[in-house]
Amino acid sequence: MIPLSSYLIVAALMFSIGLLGVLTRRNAILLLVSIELMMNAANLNFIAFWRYGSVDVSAQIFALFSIVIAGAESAVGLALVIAIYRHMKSVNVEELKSLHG
Amino acid sequence: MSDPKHDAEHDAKEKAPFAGTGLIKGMAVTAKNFVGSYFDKKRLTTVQYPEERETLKENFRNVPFLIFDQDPEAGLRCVACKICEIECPPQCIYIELELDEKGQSLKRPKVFDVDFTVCMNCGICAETCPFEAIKMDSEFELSTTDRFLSQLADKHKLSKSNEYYHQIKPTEAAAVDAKLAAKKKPPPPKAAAPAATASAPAPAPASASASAPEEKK
Amino acid sequence: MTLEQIGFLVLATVTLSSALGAVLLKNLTHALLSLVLSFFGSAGLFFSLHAEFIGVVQILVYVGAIAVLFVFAIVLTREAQGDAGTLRHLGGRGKILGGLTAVVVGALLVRMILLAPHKLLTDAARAQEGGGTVGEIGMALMTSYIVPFEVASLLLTAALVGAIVIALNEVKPAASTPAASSPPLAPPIGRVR
Amino acid sequence: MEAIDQIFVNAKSFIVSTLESLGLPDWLTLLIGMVLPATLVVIVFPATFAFLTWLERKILGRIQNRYGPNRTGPWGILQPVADGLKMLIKEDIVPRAADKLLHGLAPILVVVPAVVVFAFLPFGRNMVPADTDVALLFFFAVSSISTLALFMAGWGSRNKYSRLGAMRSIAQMISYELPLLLAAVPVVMIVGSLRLTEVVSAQATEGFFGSFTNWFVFTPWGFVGFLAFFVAGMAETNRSPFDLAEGESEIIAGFHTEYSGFKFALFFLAEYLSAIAMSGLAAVLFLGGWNGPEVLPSWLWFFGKIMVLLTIMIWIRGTFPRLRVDQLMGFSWKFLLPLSLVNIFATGVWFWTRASIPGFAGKAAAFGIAAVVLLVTYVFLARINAGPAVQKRTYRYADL
Repeated sequence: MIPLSSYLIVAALMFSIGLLGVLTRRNAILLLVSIELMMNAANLNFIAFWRYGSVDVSAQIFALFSIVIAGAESAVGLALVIAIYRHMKSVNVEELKSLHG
Repeated sequence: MSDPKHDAEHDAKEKAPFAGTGLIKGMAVTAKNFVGSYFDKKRLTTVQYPEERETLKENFRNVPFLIFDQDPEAGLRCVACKICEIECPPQCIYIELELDEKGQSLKRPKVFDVDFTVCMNCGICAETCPFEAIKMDSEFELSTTDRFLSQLADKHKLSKSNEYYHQIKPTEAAAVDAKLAAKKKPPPPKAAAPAATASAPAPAPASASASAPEEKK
Repeated sequence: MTLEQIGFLVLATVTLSSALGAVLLKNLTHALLSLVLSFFGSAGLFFSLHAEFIGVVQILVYVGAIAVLFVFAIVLTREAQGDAGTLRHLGGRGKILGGLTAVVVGALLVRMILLAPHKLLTDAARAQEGGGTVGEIGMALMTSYIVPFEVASLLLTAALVGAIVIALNEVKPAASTPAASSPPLAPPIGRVR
Repeated sequence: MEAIDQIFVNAKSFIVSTLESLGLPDWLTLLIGMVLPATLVVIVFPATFAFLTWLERKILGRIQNRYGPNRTGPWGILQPVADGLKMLIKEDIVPRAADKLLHGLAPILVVVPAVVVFAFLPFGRNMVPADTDVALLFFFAVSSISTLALFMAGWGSRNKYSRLGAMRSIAQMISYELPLLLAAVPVVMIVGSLRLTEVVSAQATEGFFGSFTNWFVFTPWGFVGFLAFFVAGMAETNRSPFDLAEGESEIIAGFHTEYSGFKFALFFLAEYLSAIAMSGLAAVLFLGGWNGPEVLPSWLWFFGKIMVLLTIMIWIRGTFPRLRVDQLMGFSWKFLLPLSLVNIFATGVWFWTRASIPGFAGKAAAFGIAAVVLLVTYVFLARINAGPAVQKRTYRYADL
């Protein structure tokens, strides 16, 4: 049988990999990718605790809603990235510093 | 201006059939085709080629061929005048005149090549030839394994007998023979050659074609 | 090492390695595809936790929809990094700093999990059976969680409309086509009446 | 009859029991027990694919007033073998600028979902390779993977046409995935579970004649749902009037322009396998899966229904011209989607009236109301989507 801690370790590592991506990547799309990874890690924790903790349906509902929100968030985020790209001709996070629009 | 158009569009939509009936009508047509093809064979128009062969229409033309009357060498109607070589649009005919030792022309082609890969089957050579020497063949099974040399037809491969010409294009061959015979008969006042020669069977035109060019020159 | 543990290890390594790939790979499309692989890996982990519904929804939503969103985003912004999509990471200093913080956070989390005294984490036998059937989730969604369900649908519609409005091509008013009342036929060529 | 019907089930249990008696470790026998149905699926359905290519060319031929292939073997039965060999012998050219990884991986990733999808279909009485309570959802989740594979194929071959083709087919598959799911929702509402075996048993009734009337396709919402599902299924698998992605006339061959030889055959295989799977699911959801009078064994019923649906697909392919991109998208978003949404509403009404009014009156009232609601929306949607009426052509230059 697999102890709960192994699942938590996998989720924690996934979370830190997402964090690594957010901090080091220059492309806005890759930022969104890393954020997806972090949210995925959070989901993994929910379901792990659900299976080993109280087997109550609310955990799955919560995970479901977090997937829904992740979807909505990435849709809007990517729309923003495309709009910015069309304006500034680059998605390089470093160059998007000018606020005068 | 847009008002009549709008009405037209409006009542066109009125008359538009219940949505989907067009689709069903289309399906019915293909269904009729499918079922029909099993019952009356007339529907299936494809000819099973190697086994069944449709008879070729008479004026079907493919690559040219030279006509000889009796003897493949002597009876060759072609006198190497090179009109066809000049007229041929893709320039796929190559002729070399045969000279005797003194350099006189023997009015015979030593070399007569037609490149079948270049020939576009237009039939201009047959039209322009004054001596009815070159005609369009209806032989279409010319595929070979080698791409180049076998497609270059030399004189021997090109020359075919007048009987073959009669066989593949009977009416046209008969017309050509009649014309040749008429040309062979000298003008009526000078020598009242009997009309019989006209009705002479085809084999006689060899001498006719030989004599005809002198007359013209 | 029972079959189940081997399965878990395989899934964990696949997920983590492809997540690393998604973050570190130079070529953008390859990064995206390793992200998809990590989504599959985490869906596999959900299955190993006997939460089939969430695993299937994970595949349906993440792989079927969000990955395609990323694909279209990459396609629409290709020119920015040139065709090979190679990325120059942040300057040396930025990268090290970022990498360092991530590693520190990871190490802290893992250490905390390993040293936690709570028996729940270590006792493998605590895995309960049952629960998580689709019918149960459906009932819960429709009865006790009906309000968040409706709010989520509102959120999705808002996000949908917002994304379209933001990403839509601004139609320059000047360039609007002449009134299309009469069919815009090309003027007759050459024939001067 | 029972023996023939359960022939495969008994065979499997016989093999498993002999293995156990031989003293193999239990996890190995379990593994073999799972592998057996998988090998059956991997053998039977590619064989159906081969038969389908022959059937398609024969039917299309007859529709176009010509014989189909009749040279290779009697009635051209060896044509699939000839095609297969030709595909294998053809040289596999990879464009130099292609992204090797994507280019190579794409055909594999297209075939994988097409085959995995068969694991959830109930082929006959208790003949289900994998039975989970999220089977239907799994079906759609797995079939959405091929969208990404198409992108990889289009993007990997670095060719303008294949990229355009990939974008078009992705847009098409996404916009038709929605009506596909929504058309399946009414069935799930009525049956109350996503497990396909329960869907089939909900449509089964005893008695020789009885087992026909209980199919979902005979209810108003079932009929509309079946049509929407079937049409969206055809669009999802890029078949017939919706095969815009590989429309030869427009963009050469869409996403598989740069493929030749075996990789191209894989795309070909994947398209047909997903067509078979889609008609299989349509049969399970709306035509009562393996239900049918006891005359034939249950699995033969299931294959018969698949073959009938595939013949209809081929028939439609022989009849209708290819749709333009905007018509394709318009049809999905403006016609199929609203229709299937209203269909869900109509199912609710149907179920509620049946529950509240007991007896035959309730059934008739439910049927009537649902039918009226659906008919009105159908006509209304058709009126909206009817394009500009086709007027008599006016030649402006002619009258100069």
